[in-house]
This record gives sequence, structure tokens and C-alpha cells, in this order.
Amino acid sequence: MVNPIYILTLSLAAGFLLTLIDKSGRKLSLTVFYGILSLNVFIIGEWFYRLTFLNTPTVIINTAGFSAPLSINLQLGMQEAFVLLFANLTALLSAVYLFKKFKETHISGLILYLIMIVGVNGLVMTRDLFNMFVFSEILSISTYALITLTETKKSLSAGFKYMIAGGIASTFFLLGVTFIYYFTGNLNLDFIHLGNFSNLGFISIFLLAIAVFIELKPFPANGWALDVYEAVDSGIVSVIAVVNSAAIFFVFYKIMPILPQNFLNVFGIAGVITFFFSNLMGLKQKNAKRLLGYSSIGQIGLLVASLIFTMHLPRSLMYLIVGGFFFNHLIAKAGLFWITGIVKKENLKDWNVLKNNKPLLVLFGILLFALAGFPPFAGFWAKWEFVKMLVHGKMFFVVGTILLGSLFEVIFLFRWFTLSIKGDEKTEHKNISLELSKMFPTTIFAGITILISVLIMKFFYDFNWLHALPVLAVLIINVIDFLPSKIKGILSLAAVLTYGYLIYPLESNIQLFFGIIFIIGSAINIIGTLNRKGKSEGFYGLLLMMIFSFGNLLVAITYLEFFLSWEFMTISSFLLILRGKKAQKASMLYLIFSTAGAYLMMVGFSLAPDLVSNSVLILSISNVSLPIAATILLSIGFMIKSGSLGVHIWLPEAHAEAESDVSPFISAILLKAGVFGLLMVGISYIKHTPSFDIFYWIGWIGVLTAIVGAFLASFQEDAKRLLAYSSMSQVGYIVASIAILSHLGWLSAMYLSFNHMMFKSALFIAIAGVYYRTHTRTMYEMGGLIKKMPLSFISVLIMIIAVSGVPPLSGFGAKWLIYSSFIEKGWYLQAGVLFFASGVSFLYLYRIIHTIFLGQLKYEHQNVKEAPIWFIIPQYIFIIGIMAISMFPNLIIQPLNSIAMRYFNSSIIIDGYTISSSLGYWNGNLVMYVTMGVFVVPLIFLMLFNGRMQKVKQFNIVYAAERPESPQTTHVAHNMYAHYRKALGGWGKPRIWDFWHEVSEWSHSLADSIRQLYTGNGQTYILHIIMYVIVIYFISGV
Amino acid sequence: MIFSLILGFLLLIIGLYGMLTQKNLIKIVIGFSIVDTGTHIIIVSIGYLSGKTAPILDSTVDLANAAKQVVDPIPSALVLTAIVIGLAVTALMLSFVIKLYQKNKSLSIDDYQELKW
Amino acid sequence: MNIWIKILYAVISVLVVTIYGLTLGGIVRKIYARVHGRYGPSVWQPFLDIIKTHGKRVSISHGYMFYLGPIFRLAGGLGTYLFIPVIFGSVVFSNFSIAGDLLLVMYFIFFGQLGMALGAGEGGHPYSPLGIARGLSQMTAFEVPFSLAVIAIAIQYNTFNLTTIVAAQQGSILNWTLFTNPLAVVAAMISLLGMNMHPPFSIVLAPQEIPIGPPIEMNSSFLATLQTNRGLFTAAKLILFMNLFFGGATNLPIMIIKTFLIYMFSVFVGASFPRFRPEQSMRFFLKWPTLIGVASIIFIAYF
Amino acid sequence: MEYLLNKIKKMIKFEASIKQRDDLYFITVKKEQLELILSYLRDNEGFTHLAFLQAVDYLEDNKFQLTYMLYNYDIKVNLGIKVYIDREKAEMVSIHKFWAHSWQYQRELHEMYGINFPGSPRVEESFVLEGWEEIPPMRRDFNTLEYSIKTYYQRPGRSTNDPAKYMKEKMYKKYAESPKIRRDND
Amino acid sequence: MDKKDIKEIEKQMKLANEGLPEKERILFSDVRPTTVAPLNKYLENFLNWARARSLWIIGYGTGCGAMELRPLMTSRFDMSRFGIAPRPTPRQSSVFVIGGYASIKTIKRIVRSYEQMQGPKFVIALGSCTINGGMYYDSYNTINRLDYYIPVDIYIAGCMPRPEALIAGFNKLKEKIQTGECEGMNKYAENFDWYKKNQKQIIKDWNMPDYNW
Repeated sequence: MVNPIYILTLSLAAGFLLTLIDKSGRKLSLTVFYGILSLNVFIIGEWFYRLTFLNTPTVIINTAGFSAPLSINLQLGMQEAFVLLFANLTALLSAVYLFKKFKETHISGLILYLIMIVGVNGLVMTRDLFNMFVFSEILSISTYALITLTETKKSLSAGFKYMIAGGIASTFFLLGVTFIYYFTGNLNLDFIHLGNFSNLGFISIFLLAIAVFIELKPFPANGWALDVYEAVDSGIVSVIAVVNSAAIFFVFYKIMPILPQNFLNVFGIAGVITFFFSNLMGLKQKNAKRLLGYSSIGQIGLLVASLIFTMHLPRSLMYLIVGGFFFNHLIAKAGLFWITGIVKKENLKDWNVLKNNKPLLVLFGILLFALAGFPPFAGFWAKWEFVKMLVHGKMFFVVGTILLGSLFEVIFLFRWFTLSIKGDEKTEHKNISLELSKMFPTTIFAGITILISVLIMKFFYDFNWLHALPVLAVLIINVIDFLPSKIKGILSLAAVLTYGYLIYPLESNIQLFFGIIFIIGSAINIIGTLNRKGKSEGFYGLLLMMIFSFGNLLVAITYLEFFLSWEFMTISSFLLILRGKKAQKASMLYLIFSTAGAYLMMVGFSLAPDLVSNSVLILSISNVSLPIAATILLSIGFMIKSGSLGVHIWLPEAHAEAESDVSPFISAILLKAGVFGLLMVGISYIKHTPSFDIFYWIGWIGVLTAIVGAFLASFQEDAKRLLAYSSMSQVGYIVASIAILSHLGWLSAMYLSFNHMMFKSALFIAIAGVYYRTHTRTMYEMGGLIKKMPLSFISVLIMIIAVSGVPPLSGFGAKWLIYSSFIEKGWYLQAGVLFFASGVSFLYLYRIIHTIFLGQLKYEHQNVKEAPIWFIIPQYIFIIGIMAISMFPNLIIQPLNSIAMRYFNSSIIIDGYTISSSLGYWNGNLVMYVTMGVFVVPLIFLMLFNGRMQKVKQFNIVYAAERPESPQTTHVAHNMYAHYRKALGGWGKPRIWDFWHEVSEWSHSLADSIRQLYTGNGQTYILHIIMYVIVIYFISGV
Repeated sequence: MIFSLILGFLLLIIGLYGMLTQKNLIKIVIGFSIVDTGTHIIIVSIGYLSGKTAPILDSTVDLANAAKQVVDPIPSALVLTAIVIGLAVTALMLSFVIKLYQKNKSLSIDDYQELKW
Repeated sequence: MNIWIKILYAVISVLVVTIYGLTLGGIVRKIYARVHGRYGPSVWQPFLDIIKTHGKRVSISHGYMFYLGPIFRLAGGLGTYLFIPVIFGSVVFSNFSIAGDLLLVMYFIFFGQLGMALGAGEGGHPYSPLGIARGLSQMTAFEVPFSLAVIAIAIQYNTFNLTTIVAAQQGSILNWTLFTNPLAVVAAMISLLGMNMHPPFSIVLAPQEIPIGPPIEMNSSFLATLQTNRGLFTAAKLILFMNLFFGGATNLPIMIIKTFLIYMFSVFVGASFPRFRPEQSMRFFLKWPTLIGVASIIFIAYF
Repeated sequence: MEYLLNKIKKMIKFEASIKQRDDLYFITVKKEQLELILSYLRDNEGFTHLAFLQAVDYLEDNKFQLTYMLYNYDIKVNLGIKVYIDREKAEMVSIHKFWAHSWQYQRELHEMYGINFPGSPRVEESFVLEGWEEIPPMRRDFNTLEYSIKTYYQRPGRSTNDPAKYMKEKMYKKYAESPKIRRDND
Repeated sequence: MDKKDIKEIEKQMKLANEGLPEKERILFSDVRPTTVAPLNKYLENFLNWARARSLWIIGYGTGCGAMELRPLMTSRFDMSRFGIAPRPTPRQSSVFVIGGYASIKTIKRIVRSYEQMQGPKFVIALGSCTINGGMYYDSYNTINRLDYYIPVDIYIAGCMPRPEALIAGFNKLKEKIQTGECEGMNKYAENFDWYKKNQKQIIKDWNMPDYNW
């Protein structure tokens, strides 16, 4: 047990001695240097352990033999120890990172570094205001000096601006300290109370607080900080952004008790504003380090806000929120700054060098996900609890601003991420040199991030191990990534089935039903991925992560568990989409919309009342009366995932650009997660119908989605895009029939969900097979493939009949149920629109089968073969499924009927194979037999009585007595429904796309115009600071 | 005391004005220095009580009544530290200016704004 | 009932209606000729044509989907017909209407069209998909007023069951949907024009622009199959309309008279109008008939 | 019009000008002058329409005569510009730059007379004579009857009658004598 | 016979399609047309009866005589009363009316369309030009005898024959069909090589398969 004062004195002493030690060689001085830093960490670590786990009381060290207030006292409590441990660890690792630099530079660098650490440590521990000033000046001066380690014009000028701004701030600080002394006669924080101040005295507190606050870089008085982040060496900047910020943040925390509430509110709001605007401006940023700078500033703003708004909460919760943000932000930020130093690329577009560097990419990914606040990292939990807290406190404006800011942050961070994975190929690929000294600290920090998330999940929330399974899956598959992909695929298949078996005894049939869609559907689709050659690194991990999160949605008990699985699902599907060749834009769109949806859901869940029973969410939600706002927000969140009209624009991109064997998962299964969620909202809704009928409007949205999706699908040239829009349209049907909120409606929604899972999987896999052979998705480039790929053709044929709803296949059942339910409910016009949509669906269905399989075979496809067996197997499994439920509809109708009966009175009668509703009846079995009969009889007739039949080839056509020029010009495929487009006229314009495009343009140009504030001129920055002080002064109304 | 307080604030504002209006880096540093000085004057003036002596325990000050006879010693102590720190900062600023001038042969702050937005 | 007797009845019913449908086609050609001031072919010309095309000694096929296309088409016609109760109260002509209701019939219409479209598509001729694209587009358009009319009927009779709908119209001529829900009938009759593809909605076959469109490559027996279907399918559609809007039929002569009159409507319109362009045709259906259909729903549901 | 011809004459020296009718004139120019005069007439004098371009084979003179028939919509006058080119080395500058549609005439002339128009679009493509292998059939040295007999399996027993004589003898004796109905060339 | 021999024979039966570029040969069928024997007498008579009453003309006007087909459709002559109807595609037609002179360019298309018709198929040649070249007997570009290129069932002489003559021709064709004389399709298949030789003699740029199925 070492006296904590030694961490100050040791460093200080070493600092002075180093000049001497260096005479006997740099090696020795480096040893001493790192020794001291390690020792610091060790001492603090020990203290932290004692204070936290052994409940040792807070240590107070009085210097100069007197007790406070006569002398300066240092305090080391748990909080101090936490911050110090963290700061010293970062300092140590930063020093390791700077190893090369320290080896070459003048010894003063080492000394300054040590002095800076002294400043930080002192700043954290001291309780005396003036002492704080001294330590902060030590810290500042050493930092200024450290900046000169790299003597470039940029770093020097940034340093100069930093100094001026810092000088102004410290002047305010000094004035504040002086006046506080004047008014209270005391400088020790422990002895200053709010009550001591008169009205005039508040100015002194204000000066003090604003000085500290300016050091925390509030918007817009933070131009200097941005310049420093951009210009200074990565190693140093990570210290500035992390260690310094942490210390100053802690100072703010220390002086908070003496600040009056109205100050705090103003600072809290200012923090939120900083968070919002810096993230907004980050949108426009192209320089990696400056981008991190914006993010950094924003996060500090959020930290301050969270600190202020959570003060009244129980300690543990507050520690989770503030600590979560603190930890998450600073660790991730340090790591990312280090990575910028390793990559050494300024422009984000040049970051695609990372593509070839897996270890660095993994680190980068972990830190970025942590920074953006995705689970399982600390920021996620903090954000969840923070939003919940704010919502409970009815601070909706703050919630909105923070979430919007977070969304901006996600956008620019992941634009960076996706650019580094999928950036332009044009830039040259230089391999990045991975120096051990630089990689080591980064790796450690990434490790710590993961460790902390594990700790939170285990100790704070105590989740079922199932909920860690998605992450575990990624880790395990990464461990065995050296295996060929076939083996991994089979293992994954086994894992999925095992998982299904594990969660099998489900509490209710509705879970079981969605379980079949999620788990069995995925399992069959995995067969399609077995066609992969090579290793396909990382693929199966993400796939398993996604499938497990689907499953976890079913068994989630609390809102948080549900939301956690939801976010896992989003992450994994995002990364899966990103694996596509040109998926940068598509995956970004997907992520933006998903994140926005997730945030809405977060607020929605926060608004929701507590659960009363301890069963799975889908069941217990029926006892919960969701408020209208929660219902709306949750519905929008789920509808974003299911691609409803208005928020559908991510859907075609994501489906089209994902790898072709991933698309079936996204379309057939991922969209069903949205359906599942919406059904969940509906379950609560039917039991507690509020006055305002939200689901009526959801019904309309669903109906319009169906029609618009169908039209858009008809106008596509890209096969996968067509199928994507088709999915949108079909899910529109599902959403609309959920919104009916009747027995028949839900029956049809679930029936169609199941059907859609099967036919859309099969269609996407069939297209995957075609793509695999022809290497094109553009439909008019294909044609005539029926001769080459008959098995795929048959599967597509059966599936499009199933989609279109033509009897005798199961699609008709869905249509019958839907129309019956709509008429029964009295939604006549909606039913009319759906009729229209189902008519339009013929357009795209014919288009996809004709332009790919019929018509003229191209020269380049004369030698293509049937799709690989791995694509054929799942298709035919789905065909068997479709045929089975078409032939024997009771197989599916009866169980679904029982599920829907849980919530509504049954409105259908099942008698043998005849299913009757109040409106009509339908006997799928008989229809099948009759259809077979009427089909077989003419067939036999034709076979018997047809004359001599000659099979001819593709060019043996009547071509107005000419001969066809080439297959390309003879194949009618391009812009097939041009006349329809013409007929639609102005209705055919992509308005929604335009709208979102405008939103994007608008926010970017707003960001651009706001960031003009930062002119780069030091004097402007001073002016900003002074103006900021004045404005805050007036707002806080001292 | 009031006079010196006002003087301090006046210097502070003059310094700030100089920092905001002068383009020359050196002049900006001078402005900063003036601000610093202003601050110091303010500090000292707060602790000053008219008619009292310096807080040095020597023969003129009675040890028992020292608290009544001398001005508050803490501001003076503070100001000493602050002066030292201010000096260090000013020196460092000037060294930055020198380095900037060596590198770019310019002392105008307008020439150092390529870092922006 | 014994299933074999049921099948026997169905065969009888199909034969009768096919013969009727083909004769109807002949009559229409005769009428067209007389409108033109010609003598015209004999009423039995469709039968001769079918025998001739079927009697071709050779045929060509572009592949198995091409082969199956006409069969799909005929199966579509047969199925559509077989799911409609033709004559109210008749056992022989009740067909397999126990298998499903109006929705089944409406969707089974697509079965043949889709199959034919696929078969024609494999023919590889550029005019086939062109015609199909037009046909499908027009179908989406004329289905709108028709489906609105059907919804109006479903609201009116509160059922999709065709037999019930016919039963509700029995008794007096004033019980017909034609009089109880005239707007729906107007909408549906306009869409019947599109369904029958007579001018002005004959954009699919359009002999001058895209020589008869989809079946351009169809020859010999395939063509004969299509011709047979044309008779049957036309009759099936007419019977559906008769059941929905004109009180159904209680015996064969009434059915023949009613369907003939319904058909004459589209024939006379067809004989006196030139052809629309595709986009004009679609726009037409999506405008006035749709509005009438919506009006019929509003009228029947809320007044 | 005369004024115009004089004006052109001042510009270039052309060989002859013929006035066929009030609204039809011909001038004969040299091969090299053609482009100049066409561009002048088109741009300055309002002869904006190329009515046709045709050729006559003067086998005896060993020349082809090309006639570019221009039309002026304002004064409603046809002006034919005749150019004589060498028959052996039949080549003429292409005027598709002036009138885009002239490629079609030139293609036909190329096929029928074997006149070459370098640079004219699609000039090598066959027009009517797909796969023609003989000398161009419109050249007068091509014996079409001989070719026909050689190639097209003449049906034996075919006889030719002079229509006028035949009519006179057989059918419409009265009308055949009437001078009103007689025509010279049929 | 040995299997190998059968294959050899089959190979010989295939058409060479030498006129086509190598790349395009896979796009065209290379099967040789064969004769198809009529069915038994009664059935064939019945079918011939139907065939004679349902004559569908391919809508391809090949020369000036095509102009005479138009009045045939109008109410003055009304061919539909004989069961004659125009048909836009050769696949569905049974009668080919060659309307007068046929240039080389046209004869190429005529051959193609004729081969694309499904048998039994009939040809009516209209006007003198199809018989012996008529007024174009000495043209470098017009055939003289149509029956050297495709089998002709009925010739209608005249320049031009009027619609009445055409109707008479159709009636004659009907009679011939009913008596089973019109076996042009089989004739073409039997003398396939001779027809092809004649066709190829005049069609120099033979860029189509030897038989257009």
C-alpha cells in the first residue's frame, strides 16, 4: 500500500532526474520513464482495487502537515481512483505508442510527458481550487510543449491557437478562483458551499465553471481543439483527447456540487447542443483525425450532459451511464487516434488500405462500434439507460437532440468504416507497417472494451447466456476461420439446429411459428451458402450472430433483452450486407435507417410501462398498455425494418448489393423480424385499444407499400432489386393485415409471412444460382436460360405462381384470407388497392421469369450450366414446403388458427379441407385436384394428337420474313413496361427517394454552413470564446 | 482598491482588445501578457485592505494581532504563483512564435489558418 | 355425391359451354361482317378452324414451356369455368363450385394467362413479350374497376359465395345487381371490354403493330388449344358476369340469352371504336371506371 | 434567276446552262466545283432541298453524268447541277455533309452504277441486290437479258407481242386505231 | 444396324447450314425436313374438308399483286365467306399468295416464310410474272419461274388478275385440297436438295440456315 502522493512525487522527481540519467544513455532513461509510468499504474491499480472491492475508505492526504482548509488536501476515493487508473493506463499505453518517437526525440519530451502526468494526477486528486489552477497550468504548459514534438506548420499554428484559448480560459479560471476566495474566504472545495454565496458571488462561480467548461470544448467555442486534434501527432493527440479531457472532466465533476442548479441546466443543455452540432458538422468531414476530433468534442458534450442529468439517480445507475459514456468514448477514441497514426492517411477515401489488413481492421471495427454505442459495448448500455432516464424525466427535447446527434455520429463513423472496407479500388495499396509498439496499446484497449462489455452484461444486467451467444458465435467462428468454408457452413448449420433445439420448448405457439421462420428458414438457407469457395472469412460468424439474434428475439423477456437482440441483428446484418462487392452505399443506407429505427424503438420502450409478468416479452406485452406515443414509435421502428413505404429506400439497395446468398436471409427472414415486432405491438394494442386508432393508418401505409412496391419492382432492371421491391410489396400486405387486428387478418399475416419466407428464399437462391453462373444481375443481359438451367426455372416458376396468388398454390390462400379479412373488417378501399397491387405483381413476376429464363439465350451464356447443387437443394426443399401447404392447407391453417385464437375469437370454420369464413369458402385440396385434372387432360390430349413435332432452336422464329440480327436485339427485356411508366405519367417519379435525398443534402449543407464558423483564425476562436462566455452568462441568468 | 480593480479590468479588456484586433503574433502575445497583468492586478486588489501592511511577519507586525494588521496574504501568494505561470506561458508562446516565424517567415496570424472547418 | 358422376357432369358441362362459346365466336364474326356490309363466314367457322389447325401434320416447339403454355391456357379456361356454378339450381352445371368462391374464380383467371405468357415467352419472338407486357399492364388496369365492383357486390350480399349471390338475385328482375347496384355494374361492364380485348382495348393482339402478339409462334395443335380455350374462356367470363350482375340463370336457354346479350355489349362497342394506345388504355381504366367503382363501394357501404 | 446564274457564273466558270422550263434550270459544272457551288446555293441562295441525285451512263463518252436536283422553296425553282465524271474511275465526292439523306442516293448509285462515294455512310451495304456478284446492272455494258436467261430458268414457250399491234389485231381494233389512245413508247 | 452407323446417317441427315457464320449455327435448327404421310383415307378426307374451308393467308404482300388482296377482304368481294382469312404470321397460315413478280431479295423472304409455315401448306402464284417472268422476263433481278423455288399449287395468270380471278383460283385450290392433290409440303421435302440448289443459285448471300424451321 503506497501512499498515493508518490504518484505525483515519483513522476516529478523522475522528470527532473531524467536530464541527468539521459547522459548515461537513452535506454536507461527510457527504462526509468516507462518504469515510472508503470509504477503509477500499479499504485493506482492497487488503490482502485482496494477502494472498489475491499471498501477501503476514501483516503485524504493533507500536505504540509495541516488539515484542510489550512493546507492543500488530496483526495483519493473510488471515483478518483477510477479516473486516475484510466488516465495513467492511457498515458502508459500512449507512451508505449510513442516509443519510437521517444527514442529519437530530445529528452525534454520524456520529461514533459512525465510532468504532464503529474498535472493530470494532481488535477484529479486535489481538492484545492488554486491548486487545481496550478496543476491545470502544469498540464497545459507541458501539453503545449509536447505539441512541438512534431514541428510542422500545422501543429505549431494549432498549438499557438490552443495556447491562446487555453490562456484565456485559465484567466477566467484564475479570476473565478480569486473571487471565490474573495466571497468565501476559502479555496477548498470541501469547505465551499452554495449557501456561502451572495448573488454577486455567483459570478465568481460562473467564471470558474465557464473556464472549466471551455476547457471541455463546448460548441461553438472549440475551434482551437479541432485544430489540435487534426494537426498534432496521433500519440500526443490521444493523450490530449483522452487523458487531458478525462482530467478536466473530472474537475468539472468536482466543482459540480458548488454550482447552482440553473448553471447546471444551462451547461447540460450546452453539452447536448455541443453533441448535436459537432456530430452534425462531422457529417461533412473528410479528414480522419478531424473527424475524430468532432466526435470527441461531441462525446465530451454528451458526457457533461449525462453527468448533469443523472445526478439525482442512484449511484450505480449513474456510474453505469456516466462511466459507460466516459469509458466507451475515451477508450475508443484513444484507440482510434492511435489507428489513425498507424494508417497515416488523412482523407477518409484513402482508408481502403485497411481492407488488406485484417488485424487492424478488426481493431478498427471494434473501437468504432464501441464509439458509436452499439452493443455489447459500454456506450450502448449507457445510452439505453440514459434515454430511459431522460424519457422518464419527460425531457423529450433533449432525447430527440441526443438521438439525432447519435444518428449523425453513426452516419459519419460508419461512412468511414464502410469506406475503409469498400472504398474505391483506384487508390494504390501500400501495406501498412504494423509496429508492435503501436499495435500493442491499440489491442489492449480493444480488449478492455470487450472486457468491460462482458462485465456489464454479466454483473450489471445478469443476462441469460443466450444473449451473449451472438457475440460468442462471432468469436468462435473467428477462431476457426482457417477452416474451409464448407466445414464452417456445416458446423453453422449444426449450430443453428442445436440452437433451435435448445430454445425449442417455447412458451407459446406464436414463438414456435416465428421460430420456424427464423430458425428453420435460416437453416435451409444456410445450405445455399455451402456453395462458397475458399474460406469466406468472418462470414459464418456474422451469419450465426444474425440467426441467433433472431432466435433471441423470441425468447427475450425484458425490453432490454429484446432491444439487445434487435441491435445484434442490425449489426450482423449490416456487416453481412457490407460484404457485398459494391455494398458501401447500400449498407450505409441500411445502417442509417436501422439505427434511426432503433433509436425510435429505444424511446418507445422507454415510454412503455414496466412489465408485470416474468414470461417472454411477446406474451407479457399483452398485459402492458403501451401509451400512444410508444405504440407509434415502436411501430415506426418495426416498420422501418420491414421496409414500409416512406422508409423503404434502404431495402432495395441492401438486398441488391448484399452477396447473393445473403439476400435470402435479409429478404425472407430479416424482414419478418419487423413483422414479429409489429405483431408484438399489436398484441398489446388489441388488449388496450387507445382512443386514437393508429393501426388504421398503419393499415393504409401497408396497403400503399404493397402497391408502390409492386410498381417499383416492375420498373427494375436488376433482378435482385426487383425481388427486393417485391419483398417490400409483400411485407406491405403483411403489415396491412396485421393492422386489421382481427382473427382473419392475423391469420393471413402469419400465413403470408410463412409463405413469403419460403418463396422469397427460393427466388433469391435461384437468382443467386443464376448470378453465380452468369455473373450478372441485370436481367436484360440474360435470357433463354430455361434451356441451360431447367431446375432453377422450375423452381422460379413455382415460386412466382406462389407469389402471384394464382391457385392452386399456397399464394392463393394468402390472397383469399387477406381479402376476406379486409372485407370483413370493412376496409373496402384498402382491399381495392390490394387487388390492384396483386395485379401489378404479375408485371414484375412475369418480367423476372421472362427476361432471365425465357426469350433469347445470349452467346456468352451458351455454355452455362445448371446452378450448383447447393443452390438447388434449398430451393427444392422450399418447393416441397409450398406444395405441401398448397395440397394440404390444413397443415398450416390449423396451427395458425390456434395462434390467432389466442387473441381473437375464431372467425373461420375448418371442415375437412374446406375453410369457410363469414364471407366465403375455399377448399385448397379440391382446387389442387381440379387444377391437376384440367391440366393433365389437355396435356394427354395434346401429346396424343399432336402431329409430327419438331423441336427448333432460338432463332427459328418468325421475324417478319427476316432473320434475327443477334440475341441481344431480339430479346425484349429492357424497360419492359415503358408504356406503363408513360401511362403513370407524373405518378411514376421517385418522390420518396428524392425526399430522402433532399434530407441528406440539406443536412450536409447545413453542416457545411455551420462549420464555416471555424475559420482557422486564432482570433476568431478567441472571439468565439468570449462571446460564448457572454452568451452563457446571460442565459444562465446569474 | 476600487481604483486598482478597475485598472485591472481595464487592462484585461485592453489586452483582449489587442488580442482580437492585432494581426501580428507578437502583438497578440503582448495582448495576452496585458490580460495576464490585468488579472494579477485584480487578484492583488481583492486581497488589499487599505491601511494595512504587507503580510510579512517582522518587527512592525505584532504576532498576536497580525491578522488585523496585515492584508490577506493568500492573494499575494496566489499572484506570485500566477505571475510565474503567466511568465512560463508567455515564454512558451513566444517560442512558438519564433518557431512559426522560422518555418514560414511570417508573423501575421492570417497566414496560419489552413486548419479550418 | 359420387365423384365419378361429378366428373361426368363436369365433362358434359364443359362440352356444352365450349360448343356454345365457339358458336358465339362465330356469331360475333358474322355480326362484325354484317356491320361491315359483308356476308361473313359461316357460324361454324371457328370449329372448322380448330379442326384444321389441329389437323396440321407438323408443328414446331420451342421447348417444354412453349409446349405447356397453351395447356396452361386451356387449363386456366377450364378451371375458371369449372369453379363457377353455371346454372342456378342445376346439378349438372354446378361444376366444382364447392371448391371455392368468387375470389378463387377471379384468381384462376390469371392461371391461364400466366401460363400462356410463359409459353409465349419461350417462343423467343420479340413480339410475344411485347404483347404480354401490354396485356399484363392492361390487365392490371382493368382489374381495378372490376375488383372494386366485386368488392361492392361482396359488401352488398355480404358474401363471396357465387351461389349465394345468384340466389339473392332471384325472384324479380329488380333484384338483379344491375338494378340494386348499378354503379358497380357499370364499372364491371367497362372492365369487361378490356377483358374481352375487343377494340378499343385490343392492344394485346394488335395485328397491325405486333402481329397478334403473344401467340405469334403458336402453331398447329398449340393454336388449336388456344382457339378452343377462347370459346370456353369467353363463355366462362360471360357466365361469371351473368351470375354477378344479371341474376344468373335457372336454365340453359336463359343462360344463353343472357350471356349472348352481355357479349353483344362488348361486341358492339368493339365494332364501333378504333384502338387505344397502351398507355391510353391503362389511363382510361384507371380514371373513370375506377372512380365509378369507388363510388359504387361508397354508395353501397355508406348509404 | 438569270441574275442568279450570272452571279454564279462570275464566281465559277461553268460549262453550260439550260433553261428547260420557267422553273427548271440546269447547269453543268466541273467535278471539283461541286461542293463549292452546292454549299453556296444551299446557304446563300435558298436551295435548301436536295430532291434527288441520279446518274446517267454515257457509255459512248465513257462518262457518267450525275444530276443533283436542288429546289428552292422561296422562288419555287428547280436547279439541276450536272457533273460529268470518268466512267472507268467512277468516283465522286460524297455530299452527305450537306444533305444527310443523300447517303441513300449514293448507296443506290454505288450499287447500281458502281460509282464510289468515299466517306458516305453505309455506302457499301447492298440495297436491293443482296449478294450481287456481276458488274453493276445499270451500267449499259451489262446485258440484262443474257444474265436473265443464264440465271432464271426461262420458261420455254414464252412469246412477246408488241402491245399496240396485238391489240389492233386481236381485241380492241377500233380503239387501237384511234390516235388519242396511242402512246409512243409502251 | 450398328449404333455408330445410325449416328453417321443422322449426321448426314443434318443440314450443313454453311451459309451461317460459325457462331450462329448453334442458334438455328439444322434438322432436315421430312415428308409426312397422310393419315388413313377417311380421316384425311375429313381433314381436307376442313382445310379447304379454312384457308388462312399469310399476310405478306410480295409484289404488285398484293394490291389485289385488299379488295378481296372488303365487302365487295368478301373472302371471309369462303373461310379465307388473313393471318399475320406464317406459323398459323396455310396459304401463301405470291403476289406477282418476285425479286431476288423477295424470293429469299418468300422461301423463309414458306418454310416457316406448318404443313399442309398451299401456294397460289398470282400473275404472269410468277409463271414466266412476265414483263420482267429480261430483268437482272426478277425470277422467271416460281416453281423452281417453292412448290406451287395454283397459278393464276394475268397482269394483274382481278379479285374475281383470285376467287376462282381459291375455289380451284379448294377443289384440289379436297381431292388430296395439294401435297406441296411433301413435294418440297422430297425434292429438297433440288429446290435448295435452285434457291442458292440465285441467292448469292445465303446467310440463313438451309431450312428455316
